[in-house]
Amino acid sequence: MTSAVFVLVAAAIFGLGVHGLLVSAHIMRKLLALNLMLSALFLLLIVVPATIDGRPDPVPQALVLTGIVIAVSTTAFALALMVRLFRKQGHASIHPDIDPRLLGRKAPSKANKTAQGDDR
Amino acid sequence: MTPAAQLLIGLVFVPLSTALVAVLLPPRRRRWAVVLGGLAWPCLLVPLSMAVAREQSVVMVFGGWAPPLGIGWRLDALGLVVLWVHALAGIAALPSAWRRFDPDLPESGPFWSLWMILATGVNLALLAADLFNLYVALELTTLAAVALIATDDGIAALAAAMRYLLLAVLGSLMYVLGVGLVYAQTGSLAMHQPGIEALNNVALVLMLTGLMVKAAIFPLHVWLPHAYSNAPGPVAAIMAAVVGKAALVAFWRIWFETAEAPPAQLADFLGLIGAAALVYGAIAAYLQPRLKMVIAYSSISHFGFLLLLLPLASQQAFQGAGFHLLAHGLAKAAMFLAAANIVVVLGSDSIRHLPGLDKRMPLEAFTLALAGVTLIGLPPSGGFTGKWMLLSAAWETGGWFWLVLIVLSGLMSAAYVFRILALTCFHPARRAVHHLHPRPPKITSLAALTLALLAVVIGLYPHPVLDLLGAGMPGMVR
Amino acid sequence: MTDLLALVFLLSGCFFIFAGTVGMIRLPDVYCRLHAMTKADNLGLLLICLSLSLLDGRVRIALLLLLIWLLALLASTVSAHLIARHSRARQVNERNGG
Amino acid sequence: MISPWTTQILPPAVVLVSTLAAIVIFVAGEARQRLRIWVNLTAALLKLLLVVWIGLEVLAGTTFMFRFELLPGLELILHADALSILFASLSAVLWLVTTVYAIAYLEHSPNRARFFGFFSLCVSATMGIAMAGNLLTLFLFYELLTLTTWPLVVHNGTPEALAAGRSYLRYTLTGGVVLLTALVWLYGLAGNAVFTPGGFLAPLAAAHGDALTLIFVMLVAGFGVKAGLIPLHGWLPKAMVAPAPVSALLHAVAVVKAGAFGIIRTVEDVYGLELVAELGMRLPLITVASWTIVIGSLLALREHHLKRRLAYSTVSQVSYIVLGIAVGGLLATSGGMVHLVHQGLMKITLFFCAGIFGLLLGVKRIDQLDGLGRRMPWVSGAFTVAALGMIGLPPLVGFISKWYLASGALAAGMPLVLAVLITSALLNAAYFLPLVRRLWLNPPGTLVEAPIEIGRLPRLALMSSAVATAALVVVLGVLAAHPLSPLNWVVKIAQGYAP
Amino acid sequence: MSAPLAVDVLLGLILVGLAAQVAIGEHLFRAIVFYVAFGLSMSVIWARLGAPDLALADAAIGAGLTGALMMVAFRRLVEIDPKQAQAQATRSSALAVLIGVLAAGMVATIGLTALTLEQQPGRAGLQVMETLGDTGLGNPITGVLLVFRGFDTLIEMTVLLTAFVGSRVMTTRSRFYVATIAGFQLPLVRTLVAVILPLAALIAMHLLWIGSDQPGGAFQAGSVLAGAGVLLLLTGTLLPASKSRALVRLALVAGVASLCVLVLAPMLRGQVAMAYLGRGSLLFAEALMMVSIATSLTLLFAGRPSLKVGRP
Repeated sequence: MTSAVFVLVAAAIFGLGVHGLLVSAHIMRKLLALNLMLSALFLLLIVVPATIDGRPDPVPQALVLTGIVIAVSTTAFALALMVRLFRKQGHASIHPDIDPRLLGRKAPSKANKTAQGDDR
Repeated sequence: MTPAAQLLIGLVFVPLSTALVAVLLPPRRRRWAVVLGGLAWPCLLVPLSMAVAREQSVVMVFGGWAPPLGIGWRLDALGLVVLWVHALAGIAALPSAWRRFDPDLPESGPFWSLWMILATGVNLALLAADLFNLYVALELTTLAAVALIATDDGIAALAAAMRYLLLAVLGSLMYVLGVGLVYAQTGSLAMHQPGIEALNNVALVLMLTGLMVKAAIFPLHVWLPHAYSNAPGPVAAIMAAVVGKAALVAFWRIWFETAEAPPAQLADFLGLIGAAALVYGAIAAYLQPRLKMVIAYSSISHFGFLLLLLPLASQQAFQGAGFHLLAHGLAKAAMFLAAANIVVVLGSDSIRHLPGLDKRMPLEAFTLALAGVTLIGLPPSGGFTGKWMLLSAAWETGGWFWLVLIVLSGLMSAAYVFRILALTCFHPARRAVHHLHPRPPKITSLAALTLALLAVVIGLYPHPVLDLLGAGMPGMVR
Repeated sequence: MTDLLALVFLLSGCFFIFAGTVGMIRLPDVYCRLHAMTKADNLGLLLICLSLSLLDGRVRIALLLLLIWLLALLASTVSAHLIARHSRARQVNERNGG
Repeated sequence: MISPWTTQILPPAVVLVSTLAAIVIFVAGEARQRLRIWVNLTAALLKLLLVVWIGLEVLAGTTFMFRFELLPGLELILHADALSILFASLSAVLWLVTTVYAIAYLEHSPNRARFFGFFSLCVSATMGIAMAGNLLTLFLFYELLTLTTWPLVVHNGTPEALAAGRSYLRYTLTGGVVLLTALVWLYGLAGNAVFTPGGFLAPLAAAHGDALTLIFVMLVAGFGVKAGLIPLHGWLPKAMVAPAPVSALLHAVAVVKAGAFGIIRTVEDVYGLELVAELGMRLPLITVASWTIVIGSLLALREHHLKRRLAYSTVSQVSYIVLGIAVGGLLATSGGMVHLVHQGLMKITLFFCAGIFGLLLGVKRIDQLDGLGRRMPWVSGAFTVAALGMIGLPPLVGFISKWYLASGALAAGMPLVLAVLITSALLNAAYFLPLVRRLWLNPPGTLVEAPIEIGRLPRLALMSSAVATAALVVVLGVLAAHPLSPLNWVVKIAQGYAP
Repeated sequence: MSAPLAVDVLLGLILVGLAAQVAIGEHLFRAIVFYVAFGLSMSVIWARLGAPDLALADAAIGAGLTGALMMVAFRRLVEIDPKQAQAQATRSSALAVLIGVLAAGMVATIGLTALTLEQQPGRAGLQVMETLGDTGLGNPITGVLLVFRGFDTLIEMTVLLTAFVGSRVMTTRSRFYVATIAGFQLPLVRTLVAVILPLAALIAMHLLWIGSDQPGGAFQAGSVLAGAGVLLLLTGTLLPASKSRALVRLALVAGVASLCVLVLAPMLRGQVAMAYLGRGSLLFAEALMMVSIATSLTLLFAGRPSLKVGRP
């Protein structure tokens, strides 16, 4: 019963993550959404397999622990990449041709200048 | 443990320790270490090939904890073939990388360690006989690959790297979900589970989808073209040679080994996806305005081609597909290395600048031509051999649709290859390119040329490889 | 008897925390909010720790709970201090800015 | 008697001679003209000698066979039977002549290294086709031929050249794809089989009759593309933008003849004419051939661009070969096969002359030919001889082939075929005689552009190669009865097929 | 509805609410803050499910460090271009909602059907429990992580190293950056550091030591240390440094190297690779892993290859 509840919770979080991933162009928001989905995934991994004398199966626990570390590493790297991309292209979206008005600015030229400024 | 198994350990630990040493060394010395490591691990392949030729596969288990408790490794013929591609492409990329990542450049510091980490990940992904171990290997590969793409600091490259990263995370998410289901069902993470009669199809589909993202199989290919075409030359060469293929091999393994008897409709469906990828990739390649884009899209087309192994699942088809993997990997690496030099000299790879290339850079032009012949699959070349095996497999299984498709694939590749060749050699260079940069050292061109020649020559002596692949895969022969 | 006491502590602790939260939401400016947060919540946390240690009864656990409370106290103190400082600095700037 | 090792090594050697030449030429680069010339000539001579040697040995009854296993059950076989010698010697001779011609013709044009490199490769491919011992090998070199001739077609790099190259690729690669499909199918049915006179498929006929029919159609279509069977001939006239030596070789030897040769092999050595007839494919083949002959001539009649008219004449003339094979019987078969040689000689002469007119006088169109006879007596003479040969005037070679074809048709009791031959002869006359008349009888017209000046030696080379082939046209016609003449050789072959 | 179930539902609802704030909340910065809260309640759920190791790890790594990294990244965005940093191109569409709902439904069905799968008797988890006795360990998770599936952990550490090396590709080019938010001169901050630092070290050692029998281990310990490192960076006790030091690089690779030793050492003694060498070896490896984890996470936060001591 408990596990069913948490399966549903995981499903809801997963759905929210997917939605957030789709609707927002900002990379950091996408990363947040991905992290949400990952948490939902971890929850499923723990809840779904049967417990062993009352506690979750140790193997999935170990897998999730590994997953958590991999997730934080990937996130950290992605953030560094995002900062660099932001500095170069002037907006934090992976669509280089995105309409600047969507991002509430006129043209991304200024940011590029600053980018040249602090290169090297 | 057997000596062969110890060599398996070497396959992963030589590049890994090289990477560690590279991190420890001060930036100026790193590339020496990497050259040593990059030349060292391929040597292990020679004895391993003999071992695999002797007894179809080399197996080892960590700590003696037999699966499902522990992690197992298994090197079979397919893995060996891709490992060879990896080794050759890596060695051939060395000179170009040496020139491109000069220690004075800021990005050269991380590059050399990342390269060896990538090698570690790819080798591990090819060895892993454990679903979760495969996952960590693919994660390692992806992360290193993304970082390597980002070593080109242009907006395009950074954006491509970001897109690749996000999609890859999404893909591995699906994959892990599938793995979790497999564990919930079977209580084991081993890739080959003899006990299981039928794997939960949902789990299968989830894992395959995840891997399709990583292998850039249409329609989940969107990250590949920009990533490959904006990455620095040597990086693109290595990635095109192995990164996608490692995921594809994992795809095949899960199809044929983990899910021993997958539903036939699914096989046909995936075959159709492959067909779509084949056509789409070829058309897109024909329309691209940049050389590297053409090459990248041709990869998508050929991955689709390789997907046709699923519907015609026979030992002969497996041989053909494996051989095509080899030939295509070599040819692609050669093309990207040549393209790298072209970019260096012309300052761009826009095809408007290509005319007159055969006089400015004859070696590169020749490389492109040779590799193109393999891509088209004209005899005598590695591409033709693979194609022929697949064709006869299609004939034997009576898959006429697949047969026609395979035959047509040659024509479609011909379209974009000859477009490039015609531009390269036979347009009088009416627009003399503004200013030519100094040529990179000749050895870089020769390395590319050697790969292209290899891709053709293996078509003349295919027996060793075919005999290796003769064993097929578990669950292959229905 | 102890259970009753524990219950009382627990309820009052919850009340204080609730009050603190309401204060943080309703009060007008930063300083008042900080006031409500830190004071009320720390008190509430203390009461809850007390009730828990009463319920458990072991001294070791009680000490651990005390340690936890102290840490929370330290953290909230420092953070409240920093926040207040920061907002004040900003106000000063705005005033000088005109 | 020669050692077995030699019998194995000679066929690949013949193929590889020109490949080596090509490699040397490519590596030497544009600047080393003298070296290039010598390599070309020596390679051509060497190849000719080798072919003659093999030919004599074959005559003495030696069998040449070189086997190399590509895949299990998939062999690369080079062998030398009388038929391959026929084709090989033809291309060897004509390569020598054309090389001389081309060296002179291209003296001042750019990219010569590339040109001669691919030129030699193209000849290697042709030799491979000639020596091929099974369908796979034939197909392999057939595709190589496509690859190596494409650079020659687009050599000029002008937009129309590239367009021609595109259409050439479209046709030939599609043909190759059809061939490949047929090949896979055939291997699936019959396995890895060597060419055998009379074919090796007869035992399968009962079981897979329809499959064999379909495969036959595909094979003929695949080869027919290069042989220019209407309606698969579209690329041929367009390819005329290539330099004269290329079109000469393409039409006389390499591409077109490769297609015809492939059809011969299919009919005679894979299926065997009986089987073809049994499958009901003989009449269709005859029909297609005759139809191509007539329509080709009509199209030629309509053209006013000299080289294009020659191209269409090729389309029609090559089908004589197919026709002869399809009609069958000793006479017709020999007639068809000997036309392989004869048409080659005549057509290459015509193209040489056309090339000379174009190069030296800027003459491209027919109405510009007026009165060139006095300006260039030798060339015009050669042209006339070849043209008359095409029409079939005795004692020129053209007459020989047509005579054998006609009598063969009668022997096989096909008067309609005879009618076709006569019609085409009339049409040939109709589109060649006006040219001859213009050359000799019309008053000289004004030249479009001033004749360009080239050195005496190149000029001499051009003229002499044209005249030499023309001389062959006459000599082989007159000496047709000589035991070593192509005719007798062909009759020997034909006896092997149709006793 | 029984009481524990009610608690579950309540926790679940809180979690979902926080997730909604993270995914579709208006302000990006708030979303990050909510993500931290999400991570914390996630760890409560882990504890509720009886997985204290995960609870510790998620609280320290998932919530704490990920949150810190995101905040510092966001702050860099603001520094580069305040207008753009917040700018969102959220074009919410019915389609997106639909897809989200579909995904949720898919996961729910998958999960619920998976719950009904009957369990294999010989599954890995049970085998772990049986075999754990041979290793003399008390904590099955540590057993899986370092003994049975130790190789995964090796690669996982390599991934962490890769994240650092990879981020260097970007950070080598970007400007020097100081993460300090509160000057070290403040007496209060100084006391905070003075208290927290030894405490964190103590906790880390404790976690590391008990790790092989009770909840805890290298990851939790390492992330606690990393948290302390972040604190030191924020208070300016430590400052990012651009000059890479050999010692730091050594600390970075120590974890992977130690695990490599664990794999290779038995081979030298003629045993199978990664044969179990006893608790001592595990402790050695875990200690080095802890160092590596702490160093790399701290450096990832600092965005520089090395650290130097700030002047009080």
